[in-house]
Amino acid sequence: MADIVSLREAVAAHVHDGDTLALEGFTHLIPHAVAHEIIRQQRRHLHLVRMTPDVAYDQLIGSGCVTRLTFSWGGNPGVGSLQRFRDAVENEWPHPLEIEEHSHAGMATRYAAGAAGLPFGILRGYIGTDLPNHTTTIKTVECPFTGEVLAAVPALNPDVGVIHAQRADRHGNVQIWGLLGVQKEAVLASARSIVTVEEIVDELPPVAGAIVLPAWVVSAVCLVPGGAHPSFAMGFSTRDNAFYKAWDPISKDRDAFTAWIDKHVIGTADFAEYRESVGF
Amino acid sequence: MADIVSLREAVAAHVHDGDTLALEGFTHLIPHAVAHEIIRQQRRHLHLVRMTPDVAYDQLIGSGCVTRLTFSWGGNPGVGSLQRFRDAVENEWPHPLEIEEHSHAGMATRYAAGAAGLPFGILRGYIGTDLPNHTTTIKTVECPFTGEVLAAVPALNPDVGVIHAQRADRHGNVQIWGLLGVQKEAVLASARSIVTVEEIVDELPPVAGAIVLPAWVVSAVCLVPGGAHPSFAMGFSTRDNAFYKAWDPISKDRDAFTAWIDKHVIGTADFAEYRESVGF
Amino acid sequence: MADYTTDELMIVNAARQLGELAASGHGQCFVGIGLPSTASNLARRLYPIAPVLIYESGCIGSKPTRLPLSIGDGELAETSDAVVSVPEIFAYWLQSGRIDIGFLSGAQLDKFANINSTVIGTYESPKTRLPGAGGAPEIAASAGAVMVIMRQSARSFVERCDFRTSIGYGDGKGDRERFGLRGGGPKWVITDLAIMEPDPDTCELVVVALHPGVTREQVIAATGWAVRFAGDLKTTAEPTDVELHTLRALQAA
Amino acid sequence: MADYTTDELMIVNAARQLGELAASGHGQCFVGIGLPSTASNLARRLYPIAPVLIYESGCIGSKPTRLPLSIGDGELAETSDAVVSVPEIFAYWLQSGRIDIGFLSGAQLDKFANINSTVIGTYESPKTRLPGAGGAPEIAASAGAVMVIMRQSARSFVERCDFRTSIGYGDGKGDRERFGLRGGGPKWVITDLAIMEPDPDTCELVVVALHPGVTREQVIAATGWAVRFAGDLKTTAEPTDVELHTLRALQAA
Repeated sequence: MADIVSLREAVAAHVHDGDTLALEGFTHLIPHAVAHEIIRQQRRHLHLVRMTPDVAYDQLIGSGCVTRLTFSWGGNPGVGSLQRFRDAVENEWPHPLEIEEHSHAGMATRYAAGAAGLPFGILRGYIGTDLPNHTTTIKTVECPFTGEVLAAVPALNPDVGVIHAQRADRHGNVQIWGLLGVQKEAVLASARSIVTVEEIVDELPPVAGAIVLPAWVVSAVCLVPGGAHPSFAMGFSTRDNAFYKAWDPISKDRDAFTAWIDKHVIGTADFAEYRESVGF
Repeated sequence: MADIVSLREAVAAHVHDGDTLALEGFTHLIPHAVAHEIIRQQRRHLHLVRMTPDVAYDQLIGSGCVTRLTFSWGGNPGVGSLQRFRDAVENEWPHPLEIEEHSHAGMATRYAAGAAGLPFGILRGYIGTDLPNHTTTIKTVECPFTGEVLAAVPALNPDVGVIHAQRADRHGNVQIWGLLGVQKEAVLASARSIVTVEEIVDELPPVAGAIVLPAWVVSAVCLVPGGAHPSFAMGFSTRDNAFYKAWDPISKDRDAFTAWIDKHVIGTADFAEYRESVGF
Repeated sequence: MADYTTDELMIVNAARQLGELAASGHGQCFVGIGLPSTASNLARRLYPIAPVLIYESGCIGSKPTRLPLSIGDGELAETSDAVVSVPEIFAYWLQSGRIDIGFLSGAQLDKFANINSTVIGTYESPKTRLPGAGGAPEIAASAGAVMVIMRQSARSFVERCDFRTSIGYGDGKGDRERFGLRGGGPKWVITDLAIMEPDPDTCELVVVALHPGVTREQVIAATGWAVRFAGDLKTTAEPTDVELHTLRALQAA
Repeated sequence: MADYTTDELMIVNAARQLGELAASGHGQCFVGIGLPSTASNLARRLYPIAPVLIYESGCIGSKPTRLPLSIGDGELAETSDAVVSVPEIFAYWLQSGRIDIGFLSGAQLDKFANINSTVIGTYESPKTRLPGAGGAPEIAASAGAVMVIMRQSARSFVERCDFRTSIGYGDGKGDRERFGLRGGGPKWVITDLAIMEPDPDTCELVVVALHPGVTREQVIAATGWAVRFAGDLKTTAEPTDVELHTLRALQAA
């Protein structure tokens, strides 16, 4: 059953050095505040999993929290490269980053298998590409009825699934709407889960397109308004496209990056202070 | 792109003798009106597929339209046996009925595989039961990563998927809410599809818990208010539990059944007349 | 103390067991229609920490105000915390091992708690064709524990099921492990005469408690195998007025 | 006739092709972000029978009023006929073969229309680490046909990709069939200089049309393989005022 606690408490209780973490969000509802708290609490040797690692993961990688990344698309959406990710892969800064690379369809299949308690999932994928030559977690399986050969990928079952959502009620039932990405799968596939929300209400009002994750599949719910910034929460905020563009020059330069993290993340006590310091 | 036509036209155009049909609905939104029109147009040698064959399938079987049934639970929900189904299996009346029997989880997996364009699906199922001894479409597959053995079932890809929904717009986009069952999968897995709706509107208003099937995955949309009766359409009608109870004595007796079908189905021109004749 | 029927005894005792499980933090219950649904809804009304009712129709956390006739009554969807598709309820919620209790009934039960809901007689030419498996096989395989509620008779409680629709302990101890099943299997069989539990050494069902006024002879006569009784055979508590009034109000609604 | 840029030529010609496909009833388009999204949204505005825009973020039938910066802009969800989960969009909508056109771009394209969006240099020690595969491999595999839109240069149009992220025709004719791919593969490569299509006999990309004012020499210089030209080499029509005004209004919004 979900505990409603501060983000500091949730990260301290559920995120440990060496854990496999999935902070999911498909452009929408990216749990940036949790990434910042993980940097503040200086977690190390994390294995990060995500379909679309973007600025939040760039910050975790550049801050030296990450030794391994499993992903399918690592970029700054609509802007270009993920500079800290590139620097880690190309120049091993701040240290080497081991990568496990898939396609979106493969990662989605892996999360779905994880949520469903299956050891693997199947898809029509990867065939004819160079990915299987470099990624050991892509194999094949033969259809016992047609003999067709399909791609097989192992289930993803992170230690901690982390998402940002619009709302929770006081029991910890979580309501999400708009682009849903793989957030439900990430929570259900993980042993533990942290959900930051824009607001906590007495009753979840019906919302078109919304799904509800019952409190008993969530470990911790934290009230963190704006916790997705520069990503957004439909109904509460819009995507801060200017921030994504501004991130490119900051992240291109190691010193500029470090100064930014020191000032806005390490130098702030929590996400509320971060909001003041970056001014949104 | 969906054509908006009469149910008579839709069945004439899309349902042929010998077709494999899935009239889906999980207690909610069962497409009874389409079953009646198939009986009126005297389709024969149909292979019916459904997780929960109930009164509609009992009527199709008793009317001699069906030679094969693939299913996982055949009963009169909350009442008891499906008498025409039993008479066909136990006494080959009106003629022998070939059955292919699965579990709900297996059937759901088969529909999902069909909708996803996969030749088969996997699940943790059937193990230790007698079903695999009698159903040839249950095999096993080994996980290429863990070596675990899982059940494998072939995709379901009916010729025609048939559902009842609350609404469509004038383009043929279909809106469904409440218990969704496997209706989306049944439509997406089928080569053609017929959707009966309670109303056709200019614009689909947002509804909490609703999904939309775009017009381009639907073959025909037919306006048939109450078309699920004695099943129901959330927001439009409630389940006619009395009818399900009344069906038991009618269906127990071959003559009573035949008389009922002759009077209320064969003897009526369409679903509107059927409604008058049974008085709901 | 009010009069009560043997069905009421059965339902009340099942509800009590569910209440205990919910209180111990294992209250996620995948509910079959009929007796399991009645007992689950009774438990929801009786206990402050209530079981979470999950139906195969996709309803999670249903709080129906009246007993549903079918697992798809609108009432279930309207009162649920979440409604998901049928493929999802089986894959993400049951198969994944999130369910504490699978609550089943059936037409035949054998001494190793295997359940038959498919055919009486042979599969090829059945004496009675039953509705079939539904969700039961995977509930029996994947739920953390299984509770069975069934009216007891020598015809329904048999040495070996005519058809094994849902596995209990197969042919005895070790079979579930051999099959690699993740769920714990049947822990309680609650009938209108008694409560049975699997013998820890053999997994054969033994009678651990009789309902008030029920004799060993009645149970032996109503069991199709040479049924054994626990050394410390108990008698279940009489239904309380609250239990009976709540159940009757529920069934009258 | 207004002035225009080579980018505008490229985008307008892609939009025209999409318009033709939509008019012929094959308008379900799985859209990558960037140039494909710009061209698709232009086509939606230009043609009465518009393509249906499908984004990997789960948006089906999006009608954005302004160009999204990312495939997850709120605008996309708010203006869609349906929004589904990411696992669903890939399984039920792309893999199932429901998509007519996969619309892609990339960092490198080779003469058999294979695409690289993973690394420049070797995988182990890349010269440039690119974002990676995203949805492209399965779009290239499953879409009925693929359209590629890319700025052309000798560095980006290469004999063989450093890394094969998404398959076009592999090593040539017959490879797609050998791999059992269900989609038809790349049919059109639209660049800022020309339009290429696969040779029916070899599947090698050949130039079928040059944009107005572009010479064969320019194309040869901007292609990393010994590029061939179709016998009936055409010149694409000048962008119309309507096309240019619509595109500029879209990009200004």
